[in-house]
Amino acid sequence: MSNDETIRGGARRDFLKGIALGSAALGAAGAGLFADVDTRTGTIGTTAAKAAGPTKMAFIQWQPHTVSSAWSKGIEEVLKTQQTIDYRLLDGQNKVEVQVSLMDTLINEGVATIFLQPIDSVALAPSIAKAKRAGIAVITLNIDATEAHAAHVEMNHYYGAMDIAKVFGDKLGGKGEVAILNAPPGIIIRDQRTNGFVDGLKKHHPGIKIVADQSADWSRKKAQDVITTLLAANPNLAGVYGVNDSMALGAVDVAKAKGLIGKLVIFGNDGEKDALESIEKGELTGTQYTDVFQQGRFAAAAATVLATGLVPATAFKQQGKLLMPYVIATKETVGTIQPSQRW
Amino acid sequence: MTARSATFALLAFFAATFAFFCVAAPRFATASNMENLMSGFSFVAILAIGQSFPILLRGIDLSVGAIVALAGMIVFDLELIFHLPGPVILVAALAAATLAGALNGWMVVRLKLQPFIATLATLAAYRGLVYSISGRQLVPGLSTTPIRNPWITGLETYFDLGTTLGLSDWVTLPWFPLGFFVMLAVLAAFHFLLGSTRFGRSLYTVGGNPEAARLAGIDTGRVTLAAYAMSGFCAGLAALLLVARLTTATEALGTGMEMSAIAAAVIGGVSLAGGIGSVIGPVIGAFLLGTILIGLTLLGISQYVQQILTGAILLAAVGYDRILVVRRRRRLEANLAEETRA
Amino acid sequence: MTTPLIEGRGLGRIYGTLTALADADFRVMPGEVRGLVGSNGAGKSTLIKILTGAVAPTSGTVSVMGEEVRLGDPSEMIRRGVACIYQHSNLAPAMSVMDNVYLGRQPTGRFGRVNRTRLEADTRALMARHGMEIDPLATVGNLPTVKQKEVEILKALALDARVLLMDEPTGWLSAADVTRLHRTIRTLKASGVGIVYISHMLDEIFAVCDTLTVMRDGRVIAERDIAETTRPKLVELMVGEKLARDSAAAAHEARRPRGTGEVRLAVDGLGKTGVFRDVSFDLHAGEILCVTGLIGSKRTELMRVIFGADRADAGSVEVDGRAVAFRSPGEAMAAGIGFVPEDRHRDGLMLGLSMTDNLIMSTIPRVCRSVFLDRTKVAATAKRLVSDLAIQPPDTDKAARLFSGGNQQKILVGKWLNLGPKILILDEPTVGVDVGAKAEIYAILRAQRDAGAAILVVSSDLEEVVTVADRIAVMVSGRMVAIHDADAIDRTRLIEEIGGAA
Amino acid sequence: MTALVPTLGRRLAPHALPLAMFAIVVAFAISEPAFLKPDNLIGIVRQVAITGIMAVGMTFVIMTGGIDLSVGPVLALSGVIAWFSLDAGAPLLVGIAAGLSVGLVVGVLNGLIIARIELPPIIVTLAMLSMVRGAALIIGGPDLHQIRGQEAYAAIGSGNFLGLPISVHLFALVTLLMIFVQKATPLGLLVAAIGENERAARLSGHRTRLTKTALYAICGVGAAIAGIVQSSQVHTASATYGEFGTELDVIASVVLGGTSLMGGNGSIARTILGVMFLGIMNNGMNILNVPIDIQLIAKGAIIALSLALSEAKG
Repeated sequence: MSNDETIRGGARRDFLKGIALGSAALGAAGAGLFADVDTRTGTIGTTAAKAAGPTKMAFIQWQPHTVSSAWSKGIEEVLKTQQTIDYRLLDGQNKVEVQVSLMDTLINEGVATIFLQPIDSVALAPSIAKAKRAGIAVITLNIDATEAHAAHVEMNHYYGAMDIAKVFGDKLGGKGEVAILNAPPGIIIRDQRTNGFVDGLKKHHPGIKIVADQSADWSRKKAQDVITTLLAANPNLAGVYGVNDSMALGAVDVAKAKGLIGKLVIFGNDGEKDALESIEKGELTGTQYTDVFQQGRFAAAAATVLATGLVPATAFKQQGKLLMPYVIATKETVGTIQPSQRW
Repeated sequence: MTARSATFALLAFFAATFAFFCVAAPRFATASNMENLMSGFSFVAILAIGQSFPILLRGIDLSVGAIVALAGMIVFDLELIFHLPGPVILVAALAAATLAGALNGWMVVRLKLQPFIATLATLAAYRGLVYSISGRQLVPGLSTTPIRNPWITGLETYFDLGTTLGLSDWVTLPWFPLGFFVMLAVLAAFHFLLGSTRFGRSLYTVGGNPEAARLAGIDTGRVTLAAYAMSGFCAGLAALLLVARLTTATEALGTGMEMSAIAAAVIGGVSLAGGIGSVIGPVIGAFLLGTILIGLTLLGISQYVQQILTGAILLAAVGYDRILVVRRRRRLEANLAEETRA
Repeated sequence: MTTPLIEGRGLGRIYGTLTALADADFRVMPGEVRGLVGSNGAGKSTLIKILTGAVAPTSGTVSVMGEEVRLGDPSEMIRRGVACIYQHSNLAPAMSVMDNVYLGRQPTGRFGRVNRTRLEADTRALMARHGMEIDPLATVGNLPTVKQKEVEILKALALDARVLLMDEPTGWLSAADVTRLHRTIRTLKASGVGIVYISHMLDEIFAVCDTLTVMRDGRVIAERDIAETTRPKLVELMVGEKLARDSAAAAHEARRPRGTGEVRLAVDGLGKTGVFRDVSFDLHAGEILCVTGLIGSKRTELMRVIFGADRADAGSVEVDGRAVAFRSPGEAMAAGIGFVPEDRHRDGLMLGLSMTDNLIMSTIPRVCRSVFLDRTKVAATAKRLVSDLAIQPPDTDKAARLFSGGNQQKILVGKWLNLGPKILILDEPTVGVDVGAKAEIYAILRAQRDAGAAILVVSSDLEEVVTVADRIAVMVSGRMVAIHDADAIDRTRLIEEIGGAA
Repeated sequence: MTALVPTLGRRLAPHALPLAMFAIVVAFAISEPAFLKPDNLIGIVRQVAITGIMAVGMTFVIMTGGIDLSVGPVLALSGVIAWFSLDAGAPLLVGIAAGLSVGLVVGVLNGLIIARIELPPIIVTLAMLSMVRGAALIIGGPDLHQIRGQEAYAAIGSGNFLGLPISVHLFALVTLLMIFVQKATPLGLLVAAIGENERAARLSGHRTRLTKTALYAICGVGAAIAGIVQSSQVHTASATYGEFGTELDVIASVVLGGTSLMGGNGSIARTILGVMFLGIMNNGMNILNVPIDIQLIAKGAIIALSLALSEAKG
């Protein structure tokens, strides 16, 4: 059965029939579906390259956010040079079921590549499996999925947060009371960034005490409120860790108003340009930075390579993983980040 | 009967929208897209069915999203932490969701709280409860462990009815997800309950004229409690379908779903003034929303624009409902004039 | 002696500080039609509500057939065969007639499925038995008001009640329908049912009742056989001696058809498609013109158009010789027209607001200094109106809800008098108002008339029309069929005309 | 003795909210003395200023039996529009006016659809919620827009005047203005009249539709003011601000203040009480470092309980 048809025509049906026939042979090996598909599909890319019209690619983001937006810009930068690629950005609205539905739609549409920032590793796994069965390459960004897929480009949040904890503790001299500006549970990066930080402190600076862990809903405004309150109860507060930059900047706002700049060690996580600027001004102590544009470019590059068909899918039987280097940006290191790298 | 003609009008609008996308949107009219529509919006339809009951009683249930998360997290915990047998898990999750709904009803009946406020309070409280019991926080390793229990994941099964019926030689039929049949079963059961049983009639009465219901000896409290419990039950069922589809539950599951459910119910002709509506309308409403979202995505229209269009359609639906009411009133006046003249 | 069907002993009900009912004894024997009369606020409705279980009394007991019952539980009373036709509609508008008739008691089959065939058959049989004809499948909300009332009656009859309570059952019915209802009552009575009949219409009381219970101020003050009492005696019992005399005296005051002769309002060929058509009349300064007719003869609709609340499709309206076409009540008010609507709870008062706020509601600009409310002026205005109209109690800060029906109506009239209207329209100004307050309202209207206002009164109460009118206009099915000088027509002719016999 | 308890309950019911508030203030103060520090108390008012301004604007709408779910996106869009104007070099007042006009336009639209076409407010504003959010995202994109070099604008949210944050002054000003409107102008009386009985208000010669439209406009402008205060406080504007749940907090505050969602009596002053109640709860639980799950459960329980208590007067 020709693979061209699989993508081009309205013939996903044929493919499903194939599965149905194949599944008899598969027997009890329920999990073996994937292997079956992989061998069947052979090379992923060729089909797309040969298909008539532009190759379609799409990025499903978590929700409208600076990081996702910068990824998209990076991806677009690379894909624009490939005139045959039609790219668009879709919004997951911070809801797993929306992401899953968008995956379904893209699979049906027969895109060649899906860039995905999964809200959850497990929840999107079935969709990724389905995409693979349809011969679509899925490239995940930052959050890995439990289902193996074409490629994963990540800045590891857990280890990143551990490193933040290390530098953070160094700045504090290994002791003192700190507060975490957290987000409500429900998205996996929140857990990774929190747990990494907590574990990092335990490992590198056991003398530091976390006196408060309060949710500020990712919001700079709420972070201002929460920090003001926490400072009233904890006058000895020496450090604040914001699970994202917005919340850390909220803490900076309060520190500025109360004349605590320099006395309060404040770290964020993300590395957006406003945060870097704040570090340069000597307000925010640090954040974890990675070149998100570059991350997007890498993902796009991987996608174009796949789309040329030169790389057989078997090469991705072992999931490709690209770890983004990151910098713990502080006043000392922030200068190394070029303006063009700021997002 | 006007209620019925409204349903037909909605169905016609749905058909027209559907036909439009079939022609205009590439790959909309494919078997796999129908599968996506069915599996992606059956749970919304179930939530909309559940939401109809409080709305029929002039109430509202804002907590369904949180109940979805609660039921989902119970499945997650019982499966991944306690390793209980599948059927027990399913029953426990549904029971918990029904209980959560009944608590809403109890607050409305006994504490005499306005439904909007009672369920706004539980919207917060149930979500908090989800955070408390979240297995993802208690045992961090579980957040990357999929649920594999076939009792649960089995809900995400597809049936190749085309082949079974021997039709696949002629047309390409979508495979029907089990969730769709669950939705149909819920629809049938609740349609029967509302339309053909004394309880259903009582529910309409309590919604249309609570005082009349009370004086007719109907236990309005019990009816109200049951309505909210059914809303909770539907949320639990929707949660099961979602967990089967996602093979996991997250703490944020179901956020904002109450708004989709309310929108689908209202588009489906359930009147916020109470006492008017069916459960068929909300189901059509849910799939109408789904059709529009998927269709517009396939047309390549930005999701930001989609948000504007979804809002516009919601307005159009209630606007149309309003036109029906006005027209009925005019006709009634004309009838009356004739009657008195005769 | 036979056991009473239903008997209440020492019944009392207190709402907050208000005693609605005190130490009332009440009973109905089999085959008895007991009239329950009294002014508004006398406690009749409270008594009825206790007997139906709609409210629980704060003291006393109720027994049915000699057995004491649980109080405040409607289903208990229904089970024991006590049914009620309420003054206000108690139907589920979106449901069918048959569902309403057998509300909560529909016959069911397997799985609790409602047996619609049997339901329909039962309903038809019931209607046949009582000589009514309505489509059992019709949606109640789509029926005309009169038919809805019939459904209400059917609903009570369907219970095969042993005690049937009727709270102003004829409020919305035409004369023919009233006669039919009375026939039904006699049939039921013959079969041993006990009936309680509440009405302000003394004609009906004397036509159908055997015995009477008279209430005043929350107490039962007299019980009489109908044979041993007369109409004047009854009125005296209900309102006290003085008011009865005043009311009788007022009726004999001189009439002033066409008042000063100056035309205030000229309506010519006014029509609204499907509602009323070709209505023409003149209203003069210093006269009271009563517009009477059956319910549904579109008098209210006509008034709403004149007042600018609805729009006309044809014809013209002139005020003081100038053509007007009001697009809103505000514009009509600017031209000096006031309108006291029929349903004071629905269209007239803000029940939760204070009497003061209600009194100034139509004249806010007059109590303002620049754009702000002037509280001193507000208080002065309210005080003046309260004393002019003798509103009781004169507590201006009390919420309108807490006043009796008659005083509520006075508040409503006062609100419009404050506007100083050249033309005052009143739609059923004394519905649900007790005899005493009625006389006071008539006196107010006459005073306004004598001061030169043109007054247009819509009324279905012939007693009222004959008492208060200078001229009488009759509407039938959306047309104004005749206008008479009040002295030039007798009651019988008028009744014939209203019935459309002309 | 048995009769005493319900009587006492009935007496206390109208004061349930102030009493509950007093109780939690005492509880917080005992468990964490820092709660009563003047800094923290001022902090509470600053924290609730944004929700408070919106709640004050929404009170009249709810009093007429309406509701406005669209305040969240309006908050976002007004900030974005103000940022765009300032960024394009518009003077401060023009920028603020541009932001406020967003609220005005959305409010008037809401009002016209609700008052003229008589569609249910909850659905109209739910639709508007979606539409305004879409529009905000189209105009502003997903990015955070930093507001640079606008000291005067920044002062709205972050400056101090007479020792109090300017946002607190603004909140107080809006509140006093609206209390004045409610107590001393015909509009206040008219709002109560429409809430009690809209038909009667119309038959009393009032332009009820115009009034209702105006109330939604006021509510929209309230949300727009909140948007400007917020964007100024956080020095950024974004189309994603005022996320889902903002409107529910605002509504909860108004209802806690004793305004019924069915319309009728209500008061701006009591709305402030509701706003402060939620503000104190949030602040106190933050200061005691209560975990988020317990925070949410407690919030739900306390909203339900205090309303149930004040409902118990019948």
